[in-house]
Amino acid sequence: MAGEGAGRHAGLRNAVILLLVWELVGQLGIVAGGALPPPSDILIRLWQDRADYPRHIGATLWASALGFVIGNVVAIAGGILFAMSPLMLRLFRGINIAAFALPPIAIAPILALTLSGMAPRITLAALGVYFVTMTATVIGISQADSRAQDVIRAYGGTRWKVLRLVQLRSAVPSILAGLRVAAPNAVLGAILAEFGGGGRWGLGTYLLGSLGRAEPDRLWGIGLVATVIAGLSYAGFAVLSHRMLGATKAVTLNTAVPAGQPRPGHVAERIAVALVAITLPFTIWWALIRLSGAPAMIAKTPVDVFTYLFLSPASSTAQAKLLAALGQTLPITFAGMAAGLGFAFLLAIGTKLSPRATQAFMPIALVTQTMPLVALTPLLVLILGRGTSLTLWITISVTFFPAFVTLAQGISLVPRSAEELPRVYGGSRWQELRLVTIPASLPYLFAATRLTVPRALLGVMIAEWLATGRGIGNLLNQSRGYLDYGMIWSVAAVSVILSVVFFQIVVVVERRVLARLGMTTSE
Amino acid sequence: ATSPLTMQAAWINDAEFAGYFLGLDRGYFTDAGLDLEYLSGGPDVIPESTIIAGRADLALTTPDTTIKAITEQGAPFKIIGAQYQKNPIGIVSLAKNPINEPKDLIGKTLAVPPVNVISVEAMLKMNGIDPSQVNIVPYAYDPTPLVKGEIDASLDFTTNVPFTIKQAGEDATSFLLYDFGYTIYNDTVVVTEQVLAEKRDLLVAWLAASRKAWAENLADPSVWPPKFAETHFAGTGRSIENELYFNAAQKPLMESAEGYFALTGDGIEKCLSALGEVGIVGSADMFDTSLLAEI
Amino acid sequence: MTQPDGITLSGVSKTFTGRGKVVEALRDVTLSCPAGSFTSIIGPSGCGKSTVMRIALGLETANSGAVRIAGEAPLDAAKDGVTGVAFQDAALLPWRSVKRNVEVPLEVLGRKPARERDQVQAMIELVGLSGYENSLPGELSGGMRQRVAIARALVTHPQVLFMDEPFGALDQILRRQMNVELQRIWADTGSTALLVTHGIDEAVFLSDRVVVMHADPGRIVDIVDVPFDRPRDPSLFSDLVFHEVCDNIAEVLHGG
Amino acid sequence: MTQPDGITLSGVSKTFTGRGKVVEALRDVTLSCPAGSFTSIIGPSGCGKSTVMRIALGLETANSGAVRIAGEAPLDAAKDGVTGVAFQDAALLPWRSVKRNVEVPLEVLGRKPARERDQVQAMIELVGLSGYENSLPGELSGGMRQRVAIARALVTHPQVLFMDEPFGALDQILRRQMNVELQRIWADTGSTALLVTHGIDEAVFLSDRVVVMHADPGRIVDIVDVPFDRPRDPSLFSDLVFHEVCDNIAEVLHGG
Ligand SMILES: Nc1ncnc2c1ncn2[C@@H]1O[C@H](COP(=O)(O)OP(=O)(O)OP(=O)(O)O)[C@@H](O)[C@H]1O
Ligand SMILES: Nc1ncnc2c1ncn2[C@@H]1O[C@H](COP(=O)(O)OP(=O)(O)OP(=O)(O)O)[C@@H](O)[C@H]1O
Ligand SMILES: Cc1ncc(C[n+]2csc(CCO)c2C)c(N)n1
Ligand SMILES: [Mg+2]
Ligand SMILES: [Mg+2]
Repeated sequence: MAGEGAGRHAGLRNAVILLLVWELVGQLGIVAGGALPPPSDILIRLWQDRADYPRHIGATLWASALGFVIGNVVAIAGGILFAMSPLMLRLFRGINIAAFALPPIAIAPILALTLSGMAPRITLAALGVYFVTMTATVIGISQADSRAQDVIRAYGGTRWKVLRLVQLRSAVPSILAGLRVAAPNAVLGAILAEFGGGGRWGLGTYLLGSLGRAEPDRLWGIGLVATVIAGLSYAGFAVLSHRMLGATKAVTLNTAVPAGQPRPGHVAERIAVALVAITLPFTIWWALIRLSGAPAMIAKTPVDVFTYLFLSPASSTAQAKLLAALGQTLPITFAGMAAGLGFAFLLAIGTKLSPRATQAFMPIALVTQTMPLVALTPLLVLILGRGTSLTLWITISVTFFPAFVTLAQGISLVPRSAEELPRVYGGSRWQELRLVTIPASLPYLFAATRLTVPRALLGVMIAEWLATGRGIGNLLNQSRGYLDYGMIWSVAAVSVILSVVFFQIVVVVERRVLARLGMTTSE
Repeated sequence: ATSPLTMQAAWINDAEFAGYFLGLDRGYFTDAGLDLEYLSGGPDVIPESTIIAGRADLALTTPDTTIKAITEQGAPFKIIGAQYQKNPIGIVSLAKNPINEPKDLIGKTLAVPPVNVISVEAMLKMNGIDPSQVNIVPYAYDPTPLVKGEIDASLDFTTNVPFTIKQAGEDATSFLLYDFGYTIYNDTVVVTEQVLAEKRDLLVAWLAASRKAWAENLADPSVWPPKFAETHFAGTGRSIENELYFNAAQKPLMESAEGYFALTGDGIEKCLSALGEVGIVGSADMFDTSLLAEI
Repeated sequence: MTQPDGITLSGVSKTFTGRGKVVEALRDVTLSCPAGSFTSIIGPSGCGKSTVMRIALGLETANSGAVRIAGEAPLDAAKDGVTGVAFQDAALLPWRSVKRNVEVPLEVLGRKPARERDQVQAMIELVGLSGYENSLPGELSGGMRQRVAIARALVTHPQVLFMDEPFGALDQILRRQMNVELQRIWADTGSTALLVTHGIDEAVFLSDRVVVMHADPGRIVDIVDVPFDRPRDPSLFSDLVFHEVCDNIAEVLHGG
Repeated sequence: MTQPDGITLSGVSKTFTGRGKVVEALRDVTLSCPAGSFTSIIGPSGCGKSTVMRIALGLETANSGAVRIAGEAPLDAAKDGVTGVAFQDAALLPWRSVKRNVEVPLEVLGRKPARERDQVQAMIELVGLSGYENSLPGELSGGMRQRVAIARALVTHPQVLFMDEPFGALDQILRRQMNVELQRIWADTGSTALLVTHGIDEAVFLSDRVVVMHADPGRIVDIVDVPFDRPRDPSLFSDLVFHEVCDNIAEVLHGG
């Protein structure tokens, strides 16, 4: 279409303008006393370093590609399982969230010690993609048009047929959105694992070597290369999803109210499910440690952590340290959650109100997802100092992307006929959003919130670790240096438990709100 | 026939480990009957963990971490040598905003890797400074904030960062913590008691070969780093000039009357007393000087 | 009573507890359509016609009462591949072309659509959509979408055929054509048909019996037998007796 | 020609390039509905009726030709709050209750629904949905949903009213009732109305002029003036002249 062509050109034009502004800012050294290099310097530097890159790229690409594939296969299979069986979803919730909320800074070294070769990198890359794709699969399946499902059921279609002919197909755009987020996550996961792995090759390793050299143009070059890897994958899935989206949108609005989910009826049954759901993650944690055969000093079981925090002579000190750190971390975490989600929301609305500007922003968004924060933070510190604004900034950059893509996905799926309603009454774009787009994509808004919640804590911890020197992020880093594995595992466990609690709160609110509006919940 | 031995280094490949690279290239370890596997480190690699996990036989560590792990975690470590007689860690600042001694830090912002905060605080106390008078922030090994003046000083390897700062167009000044009372070793050679018992002769062989290699490397610090450009230093993102600077700067910190890796009674005493100031109460039996004696 | 292979509802009641209101959608609905018969349901908007159909299909469960399709529970009957359905809302799969939408029942039943290509094409022609085989539902008009749904319902030559106002969005001519075609296919297949419609004449033309429902609570108020021989010619629409039957039904429908 | 505040389409053509087919949906459609007039469009399924309406609403852009609503471009006219629309598909917002769905136009126009509560309630009563104010669309029958859409279209007493087969899912009685009510509201408001329908009698009863379209390509083949005085009584439906006019239109429609 002509409009689309013009859009593409406008996108290109915006990108060029952006680059020119960046160049100017870089050349004039306006930002951070010149610590932000102009694109030309970065390119020149890339060229000079060109001999170094192939092996580093190869290593990272290999690990992230394998992790991407493995993580997504598991995620899609899991998503199907969880969408079909709410019981399974509930039982596995703790584990699922843990996979997402476990701080890479805590697990990377442990993976390096328990696995060998490329395995830690692949694992971390796979962990980085699992939850996002799994969530996308579940929501895609659960939001499939119930009318189409009725057709299959009326013809005696089995659950499997309903899944195959309707649910999976209509989940495709959503899954592709998940894969878009997963791409940068896989690359970053591989890079973070390189930090803890001590290997010779990989963009992460290269970055470490370059970190101490006060040469931002090199750091940015490495970051950009990582971004290009993730970006190509992102773009591929974006194009694919754009192609499939049009035909996935319902022609008319489905008004059917979902039949109430058959809740586990008896109180006893519910308690049993809850108990298993709570115990399962700890059991798996325990089993993994036993199986890995890691030495007891490093690998702590749930029992060890409990002992460390409550029964050992040093417990009161440990508790005091942990509580003090939590006191510093938690308040800012809530602010970070709100900020990350708010930003994602604004951006997602931006895709509707001003698609071109948003498109031009995507490369920057991708950079924030693949550029390891170790490399970016010194620059951020120069711009923002080491206070709350920096923490918020880092938290936003860690949280907004999955939430944004999920939301944008939901918004793009709103049927045309619903959006035409306010339009024919002369409604503004804003009214269209308020009356139709936002309510219609509420299930996606909640899914986005659920993605944001565990990440926000992680974002705050990273900021604390790299810049502010407060809270549990700093405690974690310090404990690593002291080989205080009891504290490391305690921090990891507490941060996961907190994430699960926040997550569960969102789920409860989501259920209430969506039920009131006659919408299908994906949780 | 050679016996396998694995060592875990403390950082990514740089001149800090030039001696081992030389020993590998010249076959000194092989000659000593070792099939040495060398594992690079990095900021997220905790060398002690690698030997606890049995992935390496010996590790180069920072003694404060190691001794803290022994006293607080009951880690079964023994220190059998020390690469740096004087810890190269120091306070680095810009010449135009120089910090020449601890008291200059008062009212300034100092970036310190979180693990080292207690060390810095101890050094400050030793010099009569209340640590609360210094604004300590985390340091993530990127000197850019120092070069740009966001911080006034950072704690880093004095053998390395001043060169970087020079490259960035500034002059650096630095002083060692060691010279202001925090008298500890660094890159201590650490093994578990089990490895010490089972592979004692291999460890002795390693010490001997390493000592020989280091001596050759430091005889003229400008000779060897360029030879590793395409091998051990390939792809690290660092320059050979940097390694040359590093190699020269580390020489005085490694030398000892009793030879490289020496653990002297005096040195151990100083190290323990400095750590005592930080509340890390070690003892001389954490060091096993007998292997060096065998060489 | 009825042959086991028709449609039987006995004493079916259904109450919906909606957000706004508790609705007694069906009270004690008993209806049996013998195998091979054609039954229409007619009644005011909201009287429970679609609910009867959805319960008979097993998509909704009754609060009380029993449902048998060809002697089986509804979903089991469906699994045997005997059912054909056209919903009130066309309910097409938006990502499938017209042809592929018509093929859905074949795929669900595990029959290879490729082998029944002629059948699919014949149905598309029947509903007047030749040339639109590869169009997506979003590229069709409202009436065209409804026609795809009709083609889809008939493509398997189902033993038991449910249609919920399938001709609502069609113009008069097309509607009459469809009526005639439906009669032909139904007779050829020997199927049991249940049609929900607002067109009394359409109901009378097609049916053996017309079930009249009233609302509040949804219930059957009369079942009118239609006396005309088969096959019925479109000229019947201008027959005098035909109009009498229609008027008769209209009276029951409107009066009570 | 026309008063500036009616609906004018001049030489409108529209071709859709779908995935399956290129469709000439409209060829040179010229139509002007004077202010205050009632016009119906009738024509076979897929002939472009909805497309005419969507183009007049500004939801679709014509390939060529011009459209004016009350003298303005379609979407500008909408902004002035003069429009009322009922789509072929009810297009209710599933998460809003009946009442809140009817309120949508008021909200869009920035009128406080609270102040117009009586008006909203009156419309809900008009379409026979009292008691269902708080029900969600999913809790309604197909016909009930369509009635909510009618209430929503009328709630603002629009100057220009577009309705695309609004009564398709209603039974005969209700349909007649709605016809009469629509006539009353239209007359009271003095609005310009454009109705798409498959019911010739309905079109004749309500309209000043009936536009007959044919398909392939979609085009206007005749515009028939309806001679009856206003207000028209439902008894008109059994009038002989009325039937003559209807038959006349049917002939144009079916013959050509
Ligand atoms: N978005 C679209 N893409 C492609 N073709 C379209 C699109 N919308 C409509 N058409 C085609 O345009 C023609 C006219 O469609 P339109 O919806 O206007 O018909 P209609 O007269 O309203 O029919 P009905 O009575 O069945 O609703 C049809 O052939 C249809 O296939
Ligand atoms: N899911 C539901 N939840 C609550 N109430 C419902 C639901 N489905 C139907 N009803 C109610 O049941 C009654 C019968 O609905 P049904 O759809 O069977 O009517 P119908 O006879 O098919 O009407 P129409 O001719 O308008 O399609 C209506 O009052 C409707 O409000
Ligand atoms: C050049 C260089 N930089 C950092 C380290 C690692 N390291 C050893 S001690 C210490 C101080 C803080 O822990 C650090 C960072 C190294 N070995 N060489
Ligand atoms: Mg119905
Ligand atoms: Mg239409």
